[in-house]
Amino acid sequence: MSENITFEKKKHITVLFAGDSGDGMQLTGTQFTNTNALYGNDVSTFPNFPAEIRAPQGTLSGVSGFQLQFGSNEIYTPGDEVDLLVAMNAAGLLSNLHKVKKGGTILVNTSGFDAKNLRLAKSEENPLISGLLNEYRVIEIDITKLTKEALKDTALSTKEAERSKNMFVLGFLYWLYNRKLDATIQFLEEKFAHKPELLEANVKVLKAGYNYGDATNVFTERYEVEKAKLPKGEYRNITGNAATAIGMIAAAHQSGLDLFYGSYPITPASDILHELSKRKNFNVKTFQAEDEIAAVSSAIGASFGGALGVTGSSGPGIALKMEAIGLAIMLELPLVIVNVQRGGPSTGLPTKTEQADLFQAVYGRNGEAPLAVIAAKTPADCFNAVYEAARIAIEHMTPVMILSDGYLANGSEPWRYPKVEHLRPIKPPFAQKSDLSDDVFLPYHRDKKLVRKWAVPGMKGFEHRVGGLEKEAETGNVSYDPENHEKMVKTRQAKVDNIANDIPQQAIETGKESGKVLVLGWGSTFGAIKTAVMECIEEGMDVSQAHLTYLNPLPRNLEDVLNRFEKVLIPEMNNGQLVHIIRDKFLLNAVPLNKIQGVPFAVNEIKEKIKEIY
Amino acid sequence: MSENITFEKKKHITVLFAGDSGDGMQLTGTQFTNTNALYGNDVSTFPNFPAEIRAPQGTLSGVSGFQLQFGSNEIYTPGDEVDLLVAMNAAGLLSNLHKVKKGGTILVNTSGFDAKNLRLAKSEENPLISGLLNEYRVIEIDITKLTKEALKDTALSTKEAERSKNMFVLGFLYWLYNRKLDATIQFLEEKFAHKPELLEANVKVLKAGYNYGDATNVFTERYEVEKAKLPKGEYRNITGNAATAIGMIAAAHQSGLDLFYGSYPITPASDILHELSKRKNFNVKTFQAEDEIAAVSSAIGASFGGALGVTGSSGPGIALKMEAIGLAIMLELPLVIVNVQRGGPSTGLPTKTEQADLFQAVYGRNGEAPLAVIAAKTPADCFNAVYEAARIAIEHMTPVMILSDGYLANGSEPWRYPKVEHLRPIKPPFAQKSDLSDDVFLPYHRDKKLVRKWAVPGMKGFEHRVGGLEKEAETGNVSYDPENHEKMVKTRQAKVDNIANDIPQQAIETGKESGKVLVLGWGSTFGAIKTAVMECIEEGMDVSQAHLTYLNPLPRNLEDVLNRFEKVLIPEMNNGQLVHIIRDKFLLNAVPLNKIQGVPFAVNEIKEKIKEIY
Amino acid sequence: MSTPVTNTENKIQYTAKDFTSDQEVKWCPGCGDYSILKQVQTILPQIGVPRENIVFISGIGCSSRFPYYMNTYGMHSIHGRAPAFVTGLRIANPELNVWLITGDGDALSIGGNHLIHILRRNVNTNILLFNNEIYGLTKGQYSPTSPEGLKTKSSPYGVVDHPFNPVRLAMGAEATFIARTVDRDPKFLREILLEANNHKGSSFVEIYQNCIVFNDKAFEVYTDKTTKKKEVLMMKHGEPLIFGEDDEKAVVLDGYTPRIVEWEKEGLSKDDLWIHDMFDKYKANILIDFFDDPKTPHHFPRPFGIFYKKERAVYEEMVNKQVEEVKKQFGEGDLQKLLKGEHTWTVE
Amino acid sequence: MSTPVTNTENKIQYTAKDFTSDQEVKWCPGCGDYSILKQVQTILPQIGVPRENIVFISGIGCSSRFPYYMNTYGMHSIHGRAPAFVTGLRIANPELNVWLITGDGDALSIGGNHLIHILRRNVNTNILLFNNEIYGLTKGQYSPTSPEGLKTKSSPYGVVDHPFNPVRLAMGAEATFIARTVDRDPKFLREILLEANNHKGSSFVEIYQNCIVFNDKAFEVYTDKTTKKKEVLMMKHGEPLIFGEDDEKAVVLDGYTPRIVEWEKEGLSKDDLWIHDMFDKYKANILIDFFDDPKTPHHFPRPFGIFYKKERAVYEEMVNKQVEEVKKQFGEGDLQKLLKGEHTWTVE
Ligand SMILES: Cc1ncc(C[n+]2csc(CCOP(=O)(O)OP(=O)(O)O)c2C)c(N)n1
Ligand SMILES: Cc1ncc(C[n+]2csc(CCOP(=O)(O)OP(=O)(O)O)c2C)c(N)n1
Ligand code: SF4
Ligand code: SF4
Ligand SMILES: [Mg+2]
Ligand SMILES: [Mg+2]
Repeated sequence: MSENITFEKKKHITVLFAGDSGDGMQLTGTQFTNTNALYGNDVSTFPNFPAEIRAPQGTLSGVSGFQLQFGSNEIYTPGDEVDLLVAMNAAGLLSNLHKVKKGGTILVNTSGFDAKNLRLAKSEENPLISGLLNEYRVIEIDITKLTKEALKDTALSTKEAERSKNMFVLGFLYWLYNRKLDATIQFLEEKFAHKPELLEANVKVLKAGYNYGDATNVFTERYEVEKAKLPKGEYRNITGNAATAIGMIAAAHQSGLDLFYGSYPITPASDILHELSKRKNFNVKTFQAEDEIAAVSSAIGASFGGALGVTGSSGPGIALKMEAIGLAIMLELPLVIVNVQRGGPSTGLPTKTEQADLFQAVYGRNGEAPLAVIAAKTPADCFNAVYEAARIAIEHMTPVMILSDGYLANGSEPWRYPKVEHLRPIKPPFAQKSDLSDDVFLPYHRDKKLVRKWAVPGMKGFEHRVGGLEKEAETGNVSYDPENHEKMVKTRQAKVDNIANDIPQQAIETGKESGKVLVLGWGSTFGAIKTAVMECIEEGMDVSQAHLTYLNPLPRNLEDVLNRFEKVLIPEMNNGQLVHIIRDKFLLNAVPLNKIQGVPFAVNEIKEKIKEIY
Repeated sequence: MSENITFEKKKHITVLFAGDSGDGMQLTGTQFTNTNALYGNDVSTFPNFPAEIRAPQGTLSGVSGFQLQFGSNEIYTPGDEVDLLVAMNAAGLLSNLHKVKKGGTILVNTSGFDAKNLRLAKSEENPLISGLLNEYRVIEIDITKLTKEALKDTALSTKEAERSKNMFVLGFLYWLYNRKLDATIQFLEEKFAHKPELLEANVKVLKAGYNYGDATNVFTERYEVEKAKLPKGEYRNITGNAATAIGMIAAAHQSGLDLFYGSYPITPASDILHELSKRKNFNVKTFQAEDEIAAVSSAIGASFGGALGVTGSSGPGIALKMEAIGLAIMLELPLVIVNVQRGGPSTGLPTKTEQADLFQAVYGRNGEAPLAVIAAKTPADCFNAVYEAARIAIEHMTPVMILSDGYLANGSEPWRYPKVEHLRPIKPPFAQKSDLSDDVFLPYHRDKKLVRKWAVPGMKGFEHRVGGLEKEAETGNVSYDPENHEKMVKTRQAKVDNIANDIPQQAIETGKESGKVLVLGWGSTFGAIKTAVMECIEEGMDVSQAHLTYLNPLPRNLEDVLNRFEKVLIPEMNNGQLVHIIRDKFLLNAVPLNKIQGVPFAVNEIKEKIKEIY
Repeated sequence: MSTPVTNTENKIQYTAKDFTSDQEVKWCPGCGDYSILKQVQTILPQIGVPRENIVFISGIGCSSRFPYYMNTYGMHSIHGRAPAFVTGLRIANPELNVWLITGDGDALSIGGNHLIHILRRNVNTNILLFNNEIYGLTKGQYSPTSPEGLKTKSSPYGVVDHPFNPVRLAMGAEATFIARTVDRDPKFLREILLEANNHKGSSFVEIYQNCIVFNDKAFEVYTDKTTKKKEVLMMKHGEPLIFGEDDEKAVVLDGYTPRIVEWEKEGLSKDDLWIHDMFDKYKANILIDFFDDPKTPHHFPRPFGIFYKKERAVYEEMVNKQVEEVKKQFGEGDLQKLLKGEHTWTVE
Repeated sequence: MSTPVTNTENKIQYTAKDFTSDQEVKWCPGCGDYSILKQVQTILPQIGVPRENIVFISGIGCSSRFPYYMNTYGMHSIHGRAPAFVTGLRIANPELNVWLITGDGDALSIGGNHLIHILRRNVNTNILLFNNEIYGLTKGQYSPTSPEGLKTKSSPYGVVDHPFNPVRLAMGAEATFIARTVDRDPKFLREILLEANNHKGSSFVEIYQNCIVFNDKAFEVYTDKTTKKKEVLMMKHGEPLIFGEDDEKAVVLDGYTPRIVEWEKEGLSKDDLWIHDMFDKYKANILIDFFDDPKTPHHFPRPFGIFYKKERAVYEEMVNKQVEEVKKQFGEGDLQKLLKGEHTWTVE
């Protein structure tokens, strides 16, 4: 290690890896995240990639980015402003430069700034010499060349060798932030278990990157981000989609049911299917259906058969499921529907994030078809949200939709994973012999919570028929009786409303219990709002945060909570949806703050709005 | 004519024909309606039949009913209380008795009260002798026997003969209300053009019924309902579905476009398809698609090809169309979607009426997908509503949904049909040579109303591509740019909001311009609300009515109108939907009145509520 | 489908009445659905499955009211999607005996995709397609099996759509059991129902069903005494394909070209005729194409019976087998381990 | 499809470049889609249709980005529904030259129903199904054409679904033109594209397309020089079905049973071999069933070319004809009369 290098302590650092889709930026980011998390930092990530599988190399539309913030304090967002941008080529630099803090550092791979790359990035001048980067600290390294250099004695082709240049970056950053290579080496060992020559090459380049830092003087400072003071416990890093998948398995396990997941691939929900497909040893049955209608219908069929039926998709696919969800509401069977929202309308921005399916979730069916709706607020919280959705679906015999989004799905954070024995038990209301009256089973007889009993084919003496026509109270027989219809519509509504008695009261997340401004959010805006509110409070402002998990029904005390503040601000990544529900429910003139750009809020955008209305 | 019979003048009379599904009640009701309408009465009808094709004969669930009110004043509903119930059998009597005014008249076919019919109607006693009908005036006629009697000299089998017993009823009622047989005879001549023996039989029985009244003394009074003082003009009778079909044809004609109707059969929307299929000589192309998704997609394809693309369905089918409607919103092509609402959720009450798809219409899509929504208020108004929907769809290049319902669809009323030359012209915004800039066509360039130009395949020099991915402003090229997305979402919203500048201001339909109570309705509740409000006003109350045609966007002055009243009452045939939209938009604590029974409001139900909140 | 006979020790002796629910049957008087209901209720006591293990799942249509009338488990689902409900149910519980009831509109119009996918996957269920060549429940529009030219409410000037031949579509979709039968031949219907139930996999049974109200007599030539014998070709495995008023006609194959012969007149013996082999796909393809309009001259008779049968792995068994294999490979899942993941750290 | 050549007087001489839009092509480097795009752009100048009369409509998938790259009218619609958009468009304007671009997931999974219905109706369009036996755009899940056992993101332990044979499904759905070709044989691809365009009705063309990222080499045996000659059976109308390294092998029919022969060795002449007849449905059925896994012993070679072709009325022409007939019968519609209806009265 060069002698004259010092360590500067930092509370948090935001790094953005940007390069071509083929440059392995997602993998690099994930590895860097995991290493920091394992070290003990709090971390929040934001992968951002093009809709194309391999968008044209070197072009602006082909840029793949992975941003993360890691820190020694609690971290709730991937960072507004980037401290270190790693740009593997000109396009990566140009499409992300605006995110870099003035005075921030830019690490460029000079090979990515040749004439061809500049042309592809539609850049007339070379930004490395044009003065464009004057306000930044620029570190130029010919990463491509150094990588090839490191591998020149191996049997790898130039092309193959070049492909590991992301390991050079990673090694260099490990040096810069004083991190160990162990976790990444272990990962590489697993990944290339059957390709020893690639394993060797990747490790070699990783170490070369590290040693380059050590050996040269490109940086005269290194940075030290200490372990975060997180609540005690055991942690792992997890993405939203993985947490969603695991949450389903846990809920099925704790309710003693098999998990059935019927789905049709769609970005950004597909990873849930992938994750679950791997977990068959948990009695997980995955069914890749022919379309979304078959996916949801198969899940209902599975629930009818006594499994926990779950289906998942994104906006356009959810649209297709609505008719069948209406049936599930009518049948009163457990069903969990996961919507990993993406930019819309229509095909929209398939790989980008948005919160614009709330209306669809709450209102998007024919007839009076109330649906319970729950939202996840962070990647790890997807676990809780889907677990809770399953609990409500099973114990209340009703479909429940959970709203995640592209940002949560692919983003990750440290998760203090629970102990199995601490998971809330889930009790399926299976019909018992005692539910027979005069040997007759009344499938639509209800308990005090208005929940009917679950009788599953195979149970002798409980044979019964269900269907989508209006049914007579108690017997479930088809009924066209006017009064019965009104009664059943109201009963189904009351049953969903009743869920409010089975969920926690709304708490204030940050700040005082009453005061001037309450920032009310739902879903993945949690981290940005939390950070904004915390910073405002630090600046001495009277601001609080409440964040909704339960969107339908709303918590019983919500009106009371809202009324304790002079103003309510509702930031959403849509054109205003929750704000309309709140206006409707409570005749409350909440202030909307909307961002519809396929990317999450910056903390500052929320802070500015708070200040504007303060 | 017996000498001692007098005519009693009546302002309006409500008749309900009730019998078995096979008894021809719908035909009888329709004929009676047409004859009264042709005579010059105002009329309103309500056919009500079971979901089964031929529900089990004689049973309560097999009863088919047709209610109508005809009068010499303006008639807006089929009547709350029945003056004359025609009951062809015990089931018909028992399932409708509660609708008969105390002291009203019940005409029964005694043959329908034999042991078998009583058993099928689950009646332990014979209501004709049990005293059940003590409070009514009961006319017993063995209609079956008299019909057979009348036909004994023909070659008809007993079964065939019996089938014309509804003509006996009709003839008798024509006598009772002093109506001519001409129109019905003409109808029979057309219907049985190729079956002379059936024609002869039916006419014979019809006359027998008439003569029976004349010859016997069962009624000592006859009733006279004079011509209504309707606005001057030429009238015809029309059902809602027929008016919808004709409205589409008129709109296509006036815009110079071919009409394309893509649909998949579903009750109660199918008749629109049937009606249009007959009208191919109006350049109407009907396509019975394989499902609702194909139906709406084909209509969008047709619009892309330069036709007026229309699709129609009911709730469950509309649910399936939502993904494609989202695409149409993205493409910005004209598209009319007709939703003939029925009882829900799910398959629900397929032959009954309801207004529970308003939420679905306004909110039921993924992403920010604003959709213009219009509702029809009476059967004849379906013409205006669909015409207006088509006008807006074409001139604003956007999908428009029109909400009808089962009650409007099958109900009928006199219609002062328009002169073609008075129909509002519709101008498709076809691209012109002048829309090319430098020989390039910008498909998403907009005019002041934010409307883009319509370029249709075949137009040279306008070749362009459209699709469901977010598009760049002006060029329409695929764009993942964050700011562009926000701009386009807001533009699409503004474009739909702008329609408010192209529709009439909201008017007060009945009563004063400001005051104590405003009853705000939408859709088919129009007649019941109007009658209730008129009656309240007559009773000296300060009540007004406003009725919404435009549900999205709402009329510009609506908030102003609502604020001029102390209270706003919103009756809906659902569990409360418009009321939530109004609360949201105007933070106005409107009072809901909900009926969810698959049948329309009675006037009295609305009056009572008005008085309750007054 | 075929289902393991469970509960054999104390096996209950059912009668058809045990399978009759307390709900009033609401089809039109004279509807062909009645006969099918009756035959199903009649054969169920013979299959040896306890009532509680039997499930009927349908879509929407007149025919799809069927489950309400069965005293078993049942679901009247939504239009066209019954195959997907069945697939989910079978995966969740492969022990059940599942019947799928559908109509020509339900199965072939809105539900066409689910039908072809359940067939290719070979989910173990008995698919009874009530083909009346019309939409009954919605009161008389044409369906994808209506013949060209048919005048219906939605085709007042005649259908212009070329119809599906359901058994050909089933073959195209890789079905493993393909049969055709008709409502008015109860004995034969029962035979086919039992065969379908004995087959392991998706058993596709097209049943010609008369809709007396909207499409009466659509199949009259195949059921009327005066025409039946010359229009119906009964396929029996291992027997020659003979038909005609006096069994005087038969079908033979010239190479791959089928030909009708008056066999005795032409001096042929039964052995010279086409012997039906339901396991032969090439021949099944030819028989399936006997789909002529019976009004055309020189038409082939319409085949009834089992066209084709093939053993192939059953989907839900494979799904469940894979679950077992993965369990064997990795051990029964340990939830705590899953929650923990691969890399953890401890905050003290 | 075939389209009347309009605008012939001042016919424009196009080149492939005239059909290239200004949008950057964004498939992965090496994707088979490039070749297909190029061949389509190459043959369009030959079909004699003005550019403004050509429309490309696709669903969603990598392949479905196709219309963006064509300088014609185009629509990138929603997943699986392209056939319905095409049907509406063709009915609205039967003069256009319409191409339908779809993938194996788009056409056979979510879009299966629309595909079989457009085929039975015989809408005049050219359906190009890019079959890469994988979901490309969603990054590598199996599709309804993926072979059993394939490990993909959604089948980490191997696919258990039995795949469709797309050409068999097309036959089951009453298709009137059925062909198979492959991305890596540009000349042959162009030939088939032109034949498809010349056919009046729905031309179903399955194109084996290599997804270099998620399912590389799926069709290598049919394109690789070393294996191609023995694995590919080229079907040319009127020519014998010969294949093999040195054309030494051929297919013959024993009755209705196909058999591979070493023809010269066995002393057969070309005339003794199976002469391909694309109008023969029975034979097409047999060829369609040549769908063996090339890794199994004694397998049949995979046929490429036109399996089957038949003239049948085109749907949208019938629809429009009926409109004309009704006009003839009742006269051009009189709107005022329609508004007036049958029975009116006057209020003074
Ligand atoms: C999504 C949806 N679309 C349309 C309908 C209306 N519908 C009910 S049954 C049916 C078709 C019935 O025909 P078929 O399947 O042949 O059954 P059948 O009545 O002839 O037995 C239709 C179109 C519906 N219930 N749901
Ligand atoms: C309704 C809906 N469901 C799912 C998707 C996601 N999706 C997009 S393309 C695709 C499948 C792509 O496979 P294929 O059709 O074979 O095309 P390829 O990408 O292989 O060319 C899927 C599942 C979608 N866009 N819309
Ligand atoms: S309409 Fe036809 S299919 Fe339906 S119940 Fe009546 S006869 Fe049967
Ligand atoms: S993912 Fe496959 S199909 Fe899609 S563009 Fe890349 S190589 Fe082609
Ligand atoms: Mg049918
Ligand atoms: Mg594919």
